[in-house]
Amino acid sequence: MSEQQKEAKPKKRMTATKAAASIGPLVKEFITETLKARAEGKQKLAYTFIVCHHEEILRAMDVIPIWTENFAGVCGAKRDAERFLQRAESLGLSRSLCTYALCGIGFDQWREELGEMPPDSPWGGMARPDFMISSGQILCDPRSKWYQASQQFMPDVPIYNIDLPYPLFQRDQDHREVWGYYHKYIVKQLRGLVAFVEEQTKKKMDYDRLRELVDLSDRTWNLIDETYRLRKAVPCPMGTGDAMNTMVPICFMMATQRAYDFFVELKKELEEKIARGEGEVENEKYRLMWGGGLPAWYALNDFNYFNSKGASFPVETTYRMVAPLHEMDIPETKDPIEHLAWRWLGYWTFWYDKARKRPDSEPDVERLINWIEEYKIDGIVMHEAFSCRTWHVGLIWQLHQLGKIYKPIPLLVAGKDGKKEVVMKELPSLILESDIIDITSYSEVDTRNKIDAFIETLESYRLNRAY
Amino acid sequence: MKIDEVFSMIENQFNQYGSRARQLREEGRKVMGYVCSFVPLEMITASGAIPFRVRGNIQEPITLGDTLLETIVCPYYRSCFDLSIKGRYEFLSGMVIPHACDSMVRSYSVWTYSLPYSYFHFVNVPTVCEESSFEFFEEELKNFKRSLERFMGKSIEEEDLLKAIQLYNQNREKIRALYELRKSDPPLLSGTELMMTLTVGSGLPVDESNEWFDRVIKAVKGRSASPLSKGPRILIDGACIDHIELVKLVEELGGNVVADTICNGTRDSFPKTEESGDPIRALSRRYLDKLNCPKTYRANKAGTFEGDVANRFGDIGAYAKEFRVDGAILYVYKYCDPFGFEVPARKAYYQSIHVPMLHLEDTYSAGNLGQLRTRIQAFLEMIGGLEEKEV
Amino acid sequence: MKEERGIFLGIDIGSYSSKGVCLNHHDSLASFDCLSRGDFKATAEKIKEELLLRSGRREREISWTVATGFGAQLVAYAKEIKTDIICLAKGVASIFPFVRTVVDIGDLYTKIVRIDGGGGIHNFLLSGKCAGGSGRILLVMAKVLQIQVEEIGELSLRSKKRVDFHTGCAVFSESEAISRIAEGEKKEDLLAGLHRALAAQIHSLMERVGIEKEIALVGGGARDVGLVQAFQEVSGYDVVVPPQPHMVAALGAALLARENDSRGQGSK
Amino acid sequence: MTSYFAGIDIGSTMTKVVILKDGILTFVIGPTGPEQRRLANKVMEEALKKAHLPFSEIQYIVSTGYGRINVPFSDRQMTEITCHAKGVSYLIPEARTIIDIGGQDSKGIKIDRTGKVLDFVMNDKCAAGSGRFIEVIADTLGISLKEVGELSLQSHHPAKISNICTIWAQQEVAASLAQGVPLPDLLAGVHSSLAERIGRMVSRLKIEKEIVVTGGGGKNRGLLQALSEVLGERLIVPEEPLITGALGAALIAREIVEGAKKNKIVLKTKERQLEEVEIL
Ligand SMILES: Nc1ncnc2c1ncn2[C@@H]1O[C@H](COP(=O)(O)OP(=O)(O)O)[C@@H](O)[C@H]1O
Ligand SMILES: Nc1ncnc2c1ncn2[C@@H]1O[C@H](COP(=O)(O)OP(=O)(O)O)[C@@H](O)[C@H]1O
Ligand code: SF4
Ligand code: SF4
Ligand code: SF4
Repeated sequence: MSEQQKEAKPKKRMTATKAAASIGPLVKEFITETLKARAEGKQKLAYTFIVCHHEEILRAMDVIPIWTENFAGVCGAKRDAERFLQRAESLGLSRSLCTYALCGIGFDQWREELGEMPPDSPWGGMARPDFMISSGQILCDPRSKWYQASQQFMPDVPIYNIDLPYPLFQRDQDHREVWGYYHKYIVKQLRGLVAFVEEQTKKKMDYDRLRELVDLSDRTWNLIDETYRLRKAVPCPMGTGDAMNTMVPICFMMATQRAYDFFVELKKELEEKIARGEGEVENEKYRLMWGGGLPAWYALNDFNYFNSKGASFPVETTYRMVAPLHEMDIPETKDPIEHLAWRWLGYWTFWYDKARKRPDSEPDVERLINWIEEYKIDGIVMHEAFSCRTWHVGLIWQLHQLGKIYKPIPLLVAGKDGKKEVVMKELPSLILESDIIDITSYSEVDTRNKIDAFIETLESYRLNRAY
Repeated sequence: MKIDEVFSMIENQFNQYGSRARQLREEGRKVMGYVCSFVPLEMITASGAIPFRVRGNIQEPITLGDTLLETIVCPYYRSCFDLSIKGRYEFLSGMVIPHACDSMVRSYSVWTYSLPYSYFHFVNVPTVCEESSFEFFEEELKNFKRSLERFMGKSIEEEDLLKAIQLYNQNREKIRALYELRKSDPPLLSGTELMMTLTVGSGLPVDESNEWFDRVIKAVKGRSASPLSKGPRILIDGACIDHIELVKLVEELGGNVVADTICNGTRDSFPKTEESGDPIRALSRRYLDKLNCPKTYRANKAGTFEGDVANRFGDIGAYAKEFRVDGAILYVYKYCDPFGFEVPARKAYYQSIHVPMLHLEDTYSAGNLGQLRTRIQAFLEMIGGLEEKEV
Repeated sequence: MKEERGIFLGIDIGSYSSKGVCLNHHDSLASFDCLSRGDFKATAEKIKEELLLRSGRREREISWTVATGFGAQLVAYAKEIKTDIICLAKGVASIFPFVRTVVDIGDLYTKIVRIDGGGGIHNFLLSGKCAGGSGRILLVMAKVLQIQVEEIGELSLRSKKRVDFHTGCAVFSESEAISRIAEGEKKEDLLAGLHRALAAQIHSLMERVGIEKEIALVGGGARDVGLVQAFQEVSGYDVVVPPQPHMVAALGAALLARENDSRGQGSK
Repeated sequence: MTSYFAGIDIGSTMTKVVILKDGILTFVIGPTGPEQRRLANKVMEEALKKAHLPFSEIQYIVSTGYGRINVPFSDRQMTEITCHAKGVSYLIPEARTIIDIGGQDSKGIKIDRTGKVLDFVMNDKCAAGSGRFIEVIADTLGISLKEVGELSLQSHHPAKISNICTIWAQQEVAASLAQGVPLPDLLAGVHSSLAERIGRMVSRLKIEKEIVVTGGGGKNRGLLQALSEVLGERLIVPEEPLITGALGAALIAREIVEGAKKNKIVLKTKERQLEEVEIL
């Protein structure tokens, strides 16, 4: 295990797009806003999680979200998470658990103990919330346990835990057979959230406003999808490195005009770049897919390292939390809450039908296959972050299954008798291992070494491709 | 039967876990594998299939399993998968996996695509426990029922379900009776013996399991003396402990394991199902509300931390009193999210009830047991006096 | 084009041992290996001198040098640095063109490389983070048992009793060995147990990238016949081992140096 | 009649014996090797010789430490945790937290006024958290353990050791040395790396003062300084930090005998005979 404790400030990462470069200040701004709001005390602040399809509700009620995953990520990117992780560990929490949560709980405990922000908190720190909205998704345990653990240090801050299940993919059952009662449940859960927020803010929900906001985020959603599809261009105008920045409006700013405007700008910028034939890398040699895993926030520079070898990332499965609405087979409804619940179900089951059609496919594998083709992918890179099971379990198997069912690549190799012969090989892939914010699990030397070897692999595929 | 005979047969079955199930399969029955306490066994039994708890093996290194499943999955569950993929449970017709933790949910596809069974089902258990969750869970159970009916080719009638509920309630009563035998000091039934008995039971059809429990109860009641000598009385707190090594180690070092909260113990065995009214509704209440697992989020109704932990962990305090516990071992696997996040709160709770607690994080491997040894011995030294042990 | 007299060096600076191979356009002229002993710079110089001495060539005749391995950065005279993955692929392919999976048991890492007969890489995996699963544990064992590392293999083959050895920490395996010996276990049985445990770890690593036959075992660890045999038993695969398994990466580096020259590419 | 009690602590690197009369009568420290049983005998013999006592005079013997089961003549085995607690509390009654840095593991122990253990944590899976880390590095650098501490105190710019694994760190240190990083800086780096790790572990206990460091780590001033910086607290080291385990064991032996006397219990003891054992 290599340890880069208290690393000096990481070098500023070069972005390919202006839009991506504008993200840093943006995040700082909304963290600062939460601190200001806390000081003024006019608006309610809520801890909450991304991918819950509930932003519209919060924004309509003028609640300011404090994205706890975001703050942990910021600590990670600033290489300043270690002290909070250690705090959490000293409470008895194992480092094998979600380090976002550990960082958050460690921070909360410290802030509550001091009665003020811990010294030199990244970007001023995370404001104390008025309430917390956690999420008992089928997706992730820590998101349901985290705030409960934090509550130990601020018992006066109430929690509302929204349960948001979705039907897991079963090969032999159409999800539509069951999603009726899923929808019913989710609607009740979301209405429960409305009631909770109404009680906390002593305000009534303005459903017209909610409807507008839902409409706004639907439009944004579609716009994001259109924008990201532009990355299919060769050379690719924007890579995953940048997408790890542009995820900010997707994850933390939905249901705001600003998020919409951001993507209008980005779309324009990409279109211009494509017109000029300008790629993320100067001489695009390999097109890679970030096929799974949250990034190591303290090591985003690794994307530039890939770029320096001629590798570009036109697509990633991470933080692409949208799917084109018109392609989702979900019922129409006028009720915004019901729509949110359908959108939720539509999003999670988006690949199910397609996967059921291809023998031995599975939604995650299906998505890989589709994008390999649409984005002309030469290789897959995944990141296995040890502390988060949600996004990092199943990756090995997905690659394995992909190799089994997806058309192989013909390569010319020297056979037993020395003559060249054609063999069929699976798409090259690389799994990097470290963590989202625990830098002690990361070794730059090892990672770069692996990247080098992977590039050599890609090169040998390129040179020996039979047809 | 003589007591030695009973236990040597239990030990035999423990070591050849699955042999009876294999036999039943050969006789044409369908055996349905499951993990965790959240799968309603009543439903499987009512369908005519035999539920079989899939176990890991702490003595066997995980090899083949690691080629498909990341090592960041909880090691106990990895071991279960490893044995399955090595063909140890080839006699199963299917597998039912519930939504208990991320390890289970996220690896569901890996299981279903890698194992040769003809049936798989995922039971989506809600994370919260409210009126709407019960409604949802009832629907989910009905879906499970339909799915089983399709697979078994016969419908599950209400009386089948009721009968199964009764059988399982009896089973739980018998387990309760087994626990009663641990109340004396030293306990008449050792922790190792109990763990073995319960494990054997989880691999048998429920009626056979009931017979075995009766045999053990009868034999132990006839015992003139405890197999253990007096020592600190220990409660084991934790998740799925399907091996006897931990308990054995504690008892070897002079502690007596008298109670637990584990999934293979009281968590699953103490709560009973309502026998009147709609059976599906009754099952949804039992599994969602009565199973006290950290997986299910329960809102803090007290408004204080102390009140909240008293609500969430009250059963621990009750067992501690009932079984006159001197100390507790909180045994959590690395990478287990539901339990891992509760360690600080549990710690605080133990402090509030004045029961000393040792927290162990384990990796479910025999190689690691040596490291637990010193910790456990020191803990026993810490809570037990020096003098009383000598004769 | 460089003159025909040009020679090509492949230098592999490992944490345990350093190796060099010197080629001309057609043949292998010399090879040399020695223990690394911390000072990689000096070791690299020494290897160069030995290679020149043994091949009877002079420094200015060196056309191209490729360095690889743990200390590759410290080979001052190298024109190019390559990963040991591609060097292994090249080296093995030149000896055994039919091999598709290479297992390199090095001092700090175990590496699995899936290759084709032309030296192209198809997939690879490195052990990581903890030296518990690499060749180092053999050295540690040799030290506690007071034998030479070269003797381990033969000795372990004499084992008659099955003793399970739980490898974990490479450093603590020392104390585990000590206490097992104190309990009366024999050296050979312990070694055989260690080999089995190590082999199982390597096998599992291999399964993760997928195994394709034939399999070659290389690296210093492959000089240990006991480990090779244990590996075949545990994995159920037959393996081939080149005569000088630890030199393979250096050979691959030298081949890459020669290739580079024939393609006429220049500059670092 | 005077009573004598003995405690023997078989550690992974050192074997220690303490013979107790009213206070410490004598103590001996010897190395531990592969031959734990023989060394136990040898060190005991030495201690008896030093104390001018026949073996039969020792009333009760408690063994502790990593090799506690390998002591043929011990009447009772206890863990190091309980023994260190007793030993430290006897020497330094105001101690509330003990940090024991041994060759095989490190531990944090919280105790009360009477030397009773309240809570403990230990690390033993990985050599990187134990004194062995330093041993391995010292060995690589070709310096003796005795020099390690003082040398590192001369450092002005501690090197950063980025690897955790002992073996990799060893490699890193060797490479840095070859690149000309001064020895004291390397040692200081190694010490702060270990101190960080130990600090992280003991922070799981709510540390209370006074903090006492025992075990071989207590002899290493460089490590102590680094640890004190990490914890931000003053550390106390007993005069001979290696023997607190054996001392505690001897004290426990006495307590057991006294307890038995009070309760009129006859204690079983092993034969007082030193055996010759040959291994290897
Ligand atoms: N003759 C030998 N017999 C058995 N094992 C050996 C022999 N030589 C080397 N080894 C083992 O192989 C390991 C790796 O050697 P090598 O491949 O030279 O390492 P590296 O290239 O990483 O420095 C060493 O750690 C040692 O355990
Ligand atoms: N004079 C010394 N100076 C510095 N460190 C020492 C000295 N003597 C012993 N040590 C350290 O102490 C450790 C052994 O301590 P000890 O507490 O006896 O361990 P154990 O009980 O496992 O034998 C060694 O690993 C070494 O790091
Ligand atoms: S999804 Fe992963 S990173 Fe996010 S909160 Fe859950 S466990 Fe943590
Ligand atoms: S021990 Fe924890 S992580 Fe493992 S299967 Fe049980 S609940 Fe899941
Ligand atoms: S366990 Fe041993 S080999 Fe592994 S990281 Fe720790 S010191 Fe290194």
